[in-house]
Amino acid sequence: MSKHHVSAVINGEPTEFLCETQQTLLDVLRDEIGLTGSKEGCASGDCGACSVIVDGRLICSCLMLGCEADGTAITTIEGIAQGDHLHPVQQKFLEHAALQCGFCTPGLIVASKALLDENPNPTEEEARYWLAGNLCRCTGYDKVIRAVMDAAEVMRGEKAA
Amino acid sequence: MNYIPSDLKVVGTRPVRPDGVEKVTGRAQFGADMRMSGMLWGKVLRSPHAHARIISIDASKAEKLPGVRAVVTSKDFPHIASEEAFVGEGPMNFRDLSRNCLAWDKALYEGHAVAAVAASTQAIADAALALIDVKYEVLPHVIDVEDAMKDDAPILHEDLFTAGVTPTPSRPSNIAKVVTFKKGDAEAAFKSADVIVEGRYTTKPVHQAYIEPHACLCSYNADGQVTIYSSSQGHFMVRAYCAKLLGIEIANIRAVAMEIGGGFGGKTLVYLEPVAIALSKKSGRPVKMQMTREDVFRASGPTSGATIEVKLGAKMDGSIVAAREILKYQAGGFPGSPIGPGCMCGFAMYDLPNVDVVGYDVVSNRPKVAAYRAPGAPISSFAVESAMDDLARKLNMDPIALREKNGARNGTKTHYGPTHQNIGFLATLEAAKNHPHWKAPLKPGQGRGIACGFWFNIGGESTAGCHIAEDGSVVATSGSPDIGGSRASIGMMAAEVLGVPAEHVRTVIPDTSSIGFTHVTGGSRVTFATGMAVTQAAERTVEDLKRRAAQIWEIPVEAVEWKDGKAFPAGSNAGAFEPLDLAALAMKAGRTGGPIGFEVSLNAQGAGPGFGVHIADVEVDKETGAVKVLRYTAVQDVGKAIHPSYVEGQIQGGAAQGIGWALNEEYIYDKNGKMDNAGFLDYRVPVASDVPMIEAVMVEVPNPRHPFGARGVGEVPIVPPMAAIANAIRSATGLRMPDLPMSPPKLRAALDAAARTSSA
Amino acid sequence: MELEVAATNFRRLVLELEERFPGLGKQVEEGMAVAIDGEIFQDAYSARFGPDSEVVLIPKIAGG
Amino acid sequence: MPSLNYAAPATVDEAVKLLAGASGLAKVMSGGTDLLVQLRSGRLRPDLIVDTKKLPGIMGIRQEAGGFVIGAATPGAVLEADAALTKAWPGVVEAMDLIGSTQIQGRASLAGNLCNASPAADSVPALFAAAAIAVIVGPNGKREVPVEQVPTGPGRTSLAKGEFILEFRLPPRPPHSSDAYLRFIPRTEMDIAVVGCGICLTLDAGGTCTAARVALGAVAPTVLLVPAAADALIGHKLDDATLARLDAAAQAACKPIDDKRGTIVYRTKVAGVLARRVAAIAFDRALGKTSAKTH
Repeated sequence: MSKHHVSAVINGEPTEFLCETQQTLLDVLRDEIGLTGSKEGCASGDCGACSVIVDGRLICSCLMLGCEADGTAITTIEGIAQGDHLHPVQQKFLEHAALQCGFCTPGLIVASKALLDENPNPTEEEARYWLAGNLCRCTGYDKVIRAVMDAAEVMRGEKAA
Repeated sequence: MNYIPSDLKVVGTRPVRPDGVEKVTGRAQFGADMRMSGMLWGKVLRSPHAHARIISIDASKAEKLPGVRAVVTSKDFPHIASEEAFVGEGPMNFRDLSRNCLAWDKALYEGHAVAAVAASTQAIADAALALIDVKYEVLPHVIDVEDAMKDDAPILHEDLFTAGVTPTPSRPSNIAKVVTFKKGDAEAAFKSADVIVEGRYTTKPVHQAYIEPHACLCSYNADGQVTIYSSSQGHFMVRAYCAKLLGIEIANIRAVAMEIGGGFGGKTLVYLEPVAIALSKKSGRPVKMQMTREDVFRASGPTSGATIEVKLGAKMDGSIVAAREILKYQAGGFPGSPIGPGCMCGFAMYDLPNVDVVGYDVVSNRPKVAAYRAPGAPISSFAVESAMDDLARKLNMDPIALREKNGARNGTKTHYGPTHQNIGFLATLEAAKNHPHWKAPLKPGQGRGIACGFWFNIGGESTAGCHIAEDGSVVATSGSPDIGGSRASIGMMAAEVLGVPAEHVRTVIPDTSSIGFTHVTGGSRVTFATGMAVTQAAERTVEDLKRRAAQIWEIPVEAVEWKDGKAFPAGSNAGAFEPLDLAALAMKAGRTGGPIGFEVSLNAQGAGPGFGVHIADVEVDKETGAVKVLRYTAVQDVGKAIHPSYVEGQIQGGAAQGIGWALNEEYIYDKNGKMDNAGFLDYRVPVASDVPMIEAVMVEVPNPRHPFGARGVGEVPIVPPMAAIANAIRSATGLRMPDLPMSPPKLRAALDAAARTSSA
Repeated sequence: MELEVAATNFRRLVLELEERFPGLGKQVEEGMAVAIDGEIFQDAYSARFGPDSEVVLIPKIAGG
Repeated sequence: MPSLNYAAPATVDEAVKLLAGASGLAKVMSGGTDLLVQLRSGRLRPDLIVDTKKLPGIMGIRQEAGGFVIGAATPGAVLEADAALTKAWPGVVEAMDLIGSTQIQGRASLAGNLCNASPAADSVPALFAAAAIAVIVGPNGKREVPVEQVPTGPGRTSLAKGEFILEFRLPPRPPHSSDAYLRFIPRTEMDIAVVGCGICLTLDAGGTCTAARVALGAVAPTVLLVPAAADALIGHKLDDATLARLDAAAQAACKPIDDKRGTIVYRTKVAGVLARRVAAIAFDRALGKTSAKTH
């Protein structure tokens, strides 16, 4: 079978690409489009390092075929900041030292943004369960959760950035 | 020179790390993120058998598949004799390393690399692997460490004879080495003890489980020059090991340190890079390789599983008079478990008059173990700290008081020889005892445990630089790949010496051709050793800047003072000059001697050991055996925290890994010797909802051998958690759980057995 | 095992051990770290020790 | 190299035609969270993937004839966000919600979970307990079957070539009815159930159980409907004696295996434990005491 021709809006940019059926959205992002911010940690949906938002929903890009992306709007880690203005979640990850090696960080930031878009005022427990699909082996999650809770406060306008 | 804590302006603060923005925006480049024009994809064929002789490998069909550019086997590698050689990093048996990268005559574990292909696409490479015909003679296998020690066990290496015993054995054995430490006369001393506790403990192999699988891109040029882009804990290590394995001159290899997605010891050796170079040489094209998560579990190093026996004898007042430990560590397919540190670390925290320790390094049909955070110590301490808890209960003594009574202090001679100096164990115990957590009330069904941990910390060879740019901004260079934020601490130390804000210094990690040799990032040595190098480089820079100011002002250099990033005349006698800042001095660099900057290479000595005391609260669901960790406090002697957030991060991350080791993580094998849980679904590392906030308490007992008093901090925190949680479970249930992981089925079975005993 | 040695630095210690116990010097040189007065040296050629120094040979320590 | 085809038909007829006419192995994909893992590992080598998500009615939830109709490919996140469904069928929703991570919830569906035919599937015991009906389309038209007739063994279903599930129907709720699902896993999230239990029941005004269905997961080659466990509840109030009978009946129904996730002994005991805990939640919910979800 010839390759699929797919049109999608990626980080606000109308984008077209060709892919084979078995290529996942993650394969396409990394190998065809050159957006290597999404990481492959497991390729089985167990680590969350490849998290992206498709049509408003948080998913693992390793568990979606590239050809399914036709007609969708996709946000990857590269599309979270507005120009040189970091998203509050990104800013708080920096301030709280919520990253060590930084490999799980793109997935965690995308997932955290999706959390706060849906639930602006999560409890610590809600944040922990929402992020349970994002493995981090370096931090023990302590500073990650603090960063997310702090970012939520800023986004609710209860605290200056 | 040593800096006075109260004078510090940068060290001890919490600036944003220099590589932070790259990492939160997805721009940081890790091992798998590199591409080169003409690049091929390399893939590895792995043994499906736990133990098999390789009769033949026929790759002719694979080679004919369109798109396949090269196939390699161990025949494409030089034959290396079995000997421990030094290539900068300390002893390594390069024959074993070579055989681990691509099997020679035998596959020693399921997942052992047998052949590799390079093809134009990943799909073609996968298809090619299926076309390689390997004929195996399947051999009996052995997985468990004590089974492997039996006389009738299948032998992995016909040329392996147990070292460390006399007379030298005449029969090959899976026991590679026996290590013994003796102090005093333990046998006699046990007879004088009022109370004896004994236990037999087991641990399972656990994986470092860094989220980034191993990955590299290698290019072998027609002129024999090689470039390696890979994520590792030491790009100089990668360079040296590849050179040795492939017979290439070291200067012909340039290794570039990509960002590394976690290592914890697991990326201190090579798996893919030599294979990728061989494929690149054969195909004439750059070759990219990356492991799948399954490959990572099946073929890269976990740490040892073990069996440990501990016996402690004490007087009624709590003083321990005799201690014995027997440790049997799995090494995997090749010798080299961390049995040495295992034998040393268990009792290193205590002042014990009579000690017997025997350790065994044992091969079996599992992946070759690699270092994992404080290699060897967590296994040994799980056993010893569990036994200490039992001893405290038997003596009806507070577990912290028992440790204070026997705790090592300055002047304590360890059972392995050296006498402790400038250590902070008692201060750490004191801080734990005074922490509100230790006294907080518990609800019924909950339990609290404490346990301690020790790690030597190491120094070693490091290079770092300090360069003043033309506009007076500062570039610091470090030869150490940055796993957890060391660029921040390196830059901060340079900034402190120069008297400028942390943000004024950019820290980078040059490739192996652009900075002096540096040992791997491991053993908690970077902030200590590379930090010492950058401090000296910055100090030389300051001296040079003072000389230049003196030259400009035409006054003696002794009359120049350096403060807050500027040269001042030292007092009114020196003359009335406007201070010269870095920008002003940089502008005049051409007229005062040329570029400003120094690189310092050193072999750092005097890494002070670190101690940790952890307190864990748990709740046990007695019907399911599930353990919930409710509260966790980790107290640690950190010397001086250069960037406290990243010190806390090391402590929190180590503790969380320990919680996983304690409760759920393990390698599970089926009856054919194949790993049954090679993925994040069933190899269960803690997820965010599994752990509570982990309070990191930093006790600062300065290390006088470091200019800012730093000690290594990364290893210690993984040592205490397993026993801390086991002791908390004992407190909640009355049951001693001697086998890791303390998973729900095991705990429920133990609860049921206890109920049967009490009702009988 | 404890013994008195005449050596005052690591290199001489290795030579002395090799002379007294053939093979041991090489093993110490290549496979062991040395702790002098409690401080562990990975590579100790530069280290000196005095008549009262405690010199201990221990397995080399890597790290994670 | 064998090539893999992909189609995302816009009509049911077209989908059936593609599946029925496929020369090699054709797989239906809804969320793909199991399929893609099997594809990647090489365990499954299909020739054709038919993506059903573009079919009319296969995504979304509607109320019909007093019950609910759930499109077969509707992701878990949509179920969870539906307040009316969550109020009427908290057990079905919480069971679906327990599958995998937030990310998995963005894709995974009831049909995928049922047709993957894992004995440990989380949503399946809840669907069994709920007496859900699967609406199946295929070359011979539409048929409706009770969900418990769909899985026939590990990885096997009763669906014929060319057939797939279009939607699920949940029946109207009598007063004082509710359901609940719990599973046991070693971690708090991200694991496959060691044991799962779904219970759906109806009480009379006095709190006596008048109807019940009990299903267990991961204790046999398929999810089990356990009538003996339901009988232990029917005619009784929630008391210790009832729970003890339920526990015993649940344990008696178990035919588990030893594997990396649990032992025979452990699974059997925990099946009894979960049955008791789930029954308590379902009773409370039916009495209007609580509707709080558990993680």
